[in-house]
Amino acid sequence: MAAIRPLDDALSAIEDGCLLAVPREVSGVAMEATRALIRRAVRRLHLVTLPTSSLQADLLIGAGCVETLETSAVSMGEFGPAPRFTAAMTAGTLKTRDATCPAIYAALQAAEKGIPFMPLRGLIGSDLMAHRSEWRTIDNPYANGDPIVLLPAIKPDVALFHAPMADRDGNVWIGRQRDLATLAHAAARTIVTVETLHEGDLLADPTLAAGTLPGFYVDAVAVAERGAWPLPLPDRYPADGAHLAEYMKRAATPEGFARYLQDFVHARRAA
Amino acid sequence: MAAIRPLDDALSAIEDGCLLAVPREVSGVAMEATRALIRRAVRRLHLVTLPTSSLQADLLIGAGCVETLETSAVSMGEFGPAPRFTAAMTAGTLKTRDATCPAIYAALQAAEKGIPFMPLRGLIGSDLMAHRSEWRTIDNPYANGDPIVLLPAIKPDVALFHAPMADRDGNVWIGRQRDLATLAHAAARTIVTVETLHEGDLLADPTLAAGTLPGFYVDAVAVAERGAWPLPLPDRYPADGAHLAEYMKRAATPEGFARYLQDFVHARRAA
Amino acid sequence: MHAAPPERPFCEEELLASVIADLIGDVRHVAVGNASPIPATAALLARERGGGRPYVSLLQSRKHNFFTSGGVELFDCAGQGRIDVFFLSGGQIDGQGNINLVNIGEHDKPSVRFPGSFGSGYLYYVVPKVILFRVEHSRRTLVPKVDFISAPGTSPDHVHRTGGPVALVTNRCAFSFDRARRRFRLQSVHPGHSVEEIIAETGFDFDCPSDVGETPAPDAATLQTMRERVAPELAEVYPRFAERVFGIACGKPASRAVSA
Amino acid sequence: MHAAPPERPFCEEELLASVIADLIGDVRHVAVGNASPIPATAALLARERGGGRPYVSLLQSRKHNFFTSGGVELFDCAGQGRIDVFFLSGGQIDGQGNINLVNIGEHDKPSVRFPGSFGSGYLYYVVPKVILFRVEHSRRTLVPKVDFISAPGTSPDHVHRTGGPVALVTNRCAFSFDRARRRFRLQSVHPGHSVEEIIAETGFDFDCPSDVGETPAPDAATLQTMRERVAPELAEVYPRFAERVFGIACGKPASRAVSA
Repeated sequence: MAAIRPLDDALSAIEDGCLLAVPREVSGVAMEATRALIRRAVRRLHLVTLPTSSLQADLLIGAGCVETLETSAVSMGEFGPAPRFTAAMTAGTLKTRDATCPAIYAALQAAEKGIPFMPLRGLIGSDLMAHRSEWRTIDNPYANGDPIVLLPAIKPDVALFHAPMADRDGNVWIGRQRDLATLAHAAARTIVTVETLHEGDLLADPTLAAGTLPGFYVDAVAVAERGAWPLPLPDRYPADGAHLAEYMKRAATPEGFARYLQDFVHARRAA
Repeated sequence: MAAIRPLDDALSAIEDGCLLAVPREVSGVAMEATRALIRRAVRRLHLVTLPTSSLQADLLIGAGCVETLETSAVSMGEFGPAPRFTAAMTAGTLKTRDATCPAIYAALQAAEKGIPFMPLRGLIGSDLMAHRSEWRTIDNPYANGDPIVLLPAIKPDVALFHAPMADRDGNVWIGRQRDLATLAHAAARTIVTVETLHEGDLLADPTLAAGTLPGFYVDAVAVAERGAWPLPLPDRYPADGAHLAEYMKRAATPEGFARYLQDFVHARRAA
Repeated sequence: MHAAPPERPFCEEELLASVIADLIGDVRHVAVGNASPIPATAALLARERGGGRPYVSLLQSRKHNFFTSGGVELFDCAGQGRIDVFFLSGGQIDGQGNINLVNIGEHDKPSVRFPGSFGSGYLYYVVPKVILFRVEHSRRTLVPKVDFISAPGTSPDHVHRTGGPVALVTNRCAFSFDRARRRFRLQSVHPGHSVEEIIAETGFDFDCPSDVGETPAPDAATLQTMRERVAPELAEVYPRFAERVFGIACGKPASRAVSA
Repeated sequence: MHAAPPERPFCEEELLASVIADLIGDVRHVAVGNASPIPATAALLARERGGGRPYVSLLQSRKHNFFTSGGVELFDCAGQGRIDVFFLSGGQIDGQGNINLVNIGEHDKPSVRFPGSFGSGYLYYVVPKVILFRVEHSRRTLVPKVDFISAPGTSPDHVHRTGGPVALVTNRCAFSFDRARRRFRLQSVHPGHSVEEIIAETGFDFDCPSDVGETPAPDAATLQTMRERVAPELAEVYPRFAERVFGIACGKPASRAVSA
């Protein structure tokens, strides 16, 4: 169960080669923690995004931290294609396991439920299926000649995300972002960064408790104010559009990306 | 989408023979609505409890409303066995489909997800399996010689429950009682009774929204103050132990139960 | 409230939104994915015309989005049959309605990589009316055969499929999709474009009736609804689009002229 | 805080809770179902002794229950391997560890009907240490073969089973369960009871070592912890039990004598 720890210490469970699961942009992305991982030069991550990613995946890929990426999409949204993801893909240096959004939800929910697989409609006849030998088609036993796809559980070693607040017991207020509960339930370990500590017990008040992930599932909490920056934190702050535009400009080339890392990732260590 | 309606009107979708799904005692049981259904003499219900029931099932069974009961348990808890359920069972007048709690969750979650079945561990070798030909065992395709049970989706015609409050758009605050969301997602129609109407939009405030079932899933809302009585409503009021003890005394015999219905169900119509 | 002056021209975005709003028809629930301002405009327009029906979920919006059970709720909701219309696009779209959101060339070392399939590998199968939308109408985007099938346009009869494409709207025309024949059919040609141009710019074969007409221009009432009632709602989610197309800044109707 | 006077006797509930607390051992998470005051006492006792470990979830409690994802969270949590100890009972329990929570006689028209299987048909398979608890030790409850198997005590080797029974505690004795031999073994006889009595009152065969000892009485520290620290916590969930056994009213430690 959770202890409040300094960021680098909290991230120690994310080892080279680990299966790391992270949420989509709108759910709360631990960007400050991502920068700390890049500073630490974590390597060979199997990165699973629930179900998509933007800057977080692009940074980790560009910094050489990712061996395999399991995702339904990496995109910078209205800013355009994710530059380092796109470059790594066309260079053939990144393995992907392309999925569709509900397939990643289903596979993590299978882990959450302790079942070996989850069925999902769709998929049949797509090239997503063609590249995923582990997605099996069986005949639905409740109908005649009705093929349906089974997806094996994804069991992350670590889930990492950012949330508005946690209390001293490691209970984390996630609000409507229930994807974060799925991640924590499915993962062996969960690391959370938060904007602030909440004085008092988040589970004690019924209204707050309704949006709280119990500390029981949380292994470490670190405080990281504006920890999703430059991405948004729902209901707290919007994306920093100017910074993201700057990122897009710099990350268009390997050299520009290296300067971005220098200025906004490595330089922040000293700060 | 929801309209605020008088109770009897809101309940009109619960027709004779319908598959009615209701929650366990702790989640918020629509007891005032249950009494209204008994007054209306609804018949031949296929009652599914998520996953257990207490007074609600016992009353409906005693009043002759239930043809088939799908449940993991009916019990009056510390007050003892549910008298009319027990009497109906030993008289052989009630069909049951005995389950185990997570099997009912899994079957309703299958409906929620639009999949024909959900796998579940356990069950193999139990007599629950022996009496449920629709629970099929398949070989887990991700292991060798690993049998696992599949449960077909349960798709209720109507879900019925009680909650603390709703707004004019039919958004219902359910707090931590997320079983109620599962019921509403799985059912074709959802009828909710609430303690009070909330002025304002429950979805507008992030803290309240985290515990809100969107009105999109709700077909009718009726205000029923103390609508779970004599059962408890979590964080609002406890069970009426004295009344439940009185119920146990009366419901021990068919005659006593008939007097109970007269005094506490039928007489309340005029009130 | 100021009425739109009759001489004010409509722009391409308004035309496309109007075409899509007509395609939506009388349904209960339209969901609009991310980065889809024109479909979002169309859905909100349909809702304004329908007096609140259909219910519109803009997945990028805080306000126009009821979901409280996480990202999976959209897909569960579709699985429950509670989403009637959705919009999909493709880096490539072919004549069988297959869409490609993944890559051109080899999968492991492609010449072009798109972001990924998003929800298409599921939603294309289970949402009854999927409207394909791709502004750029060229032989680059509308191809004989996609390089990667993120989701197929049709499925064999024995495959569970309650949904699929009904139409494809581009900057040049609107196609309908015939599921039985597994082909597009030219439905109407947008003002200023021609059948010949469309044949020349389309990489796949399609049915082309001899009497295909011009896409009707949005009428004054439609334009007024879009500009005065839809545009301010859009500004929450698509502020740049709302400003560029409708001259809306900070969620307020604009008074300056709109460039068509 | 007043220390328990040494002459104050222990009651049966205290003995059983002490036995169960010892069985819990050093684990991370104990969950206690509804209507289980003695197991709840044992779990809270184990937690007090362990300085906060194990984490105890009392499913009937508001305070000692972290679940915020609905009733399914308990079962998901067990499926994740995050519940180490759970308690089950049975209207009948047989010598193979099978439990019956459904009926005696024919299923459709039974002579006795119990409430139902609750979570047993799942939890018995996936919680590593299931402690069976049935106060009434008689040939009526401990039978050669249950009439209905809500959950079997053991499963064939090829069946996924990460959990099952480790012990059975009654008002007369404690049995351990040998999963390989699929049999109970008499572990200790409670003070005031005898092996002969247990053989006479048990409907199933069990292993009975010649040197079976007496169940150790709870020591003074255990009784003090139970009475002063556990009992007030219990009163939230089991007020009647806390009052009857520990003389606790309104969540406050009692000053009056406890009847043993």
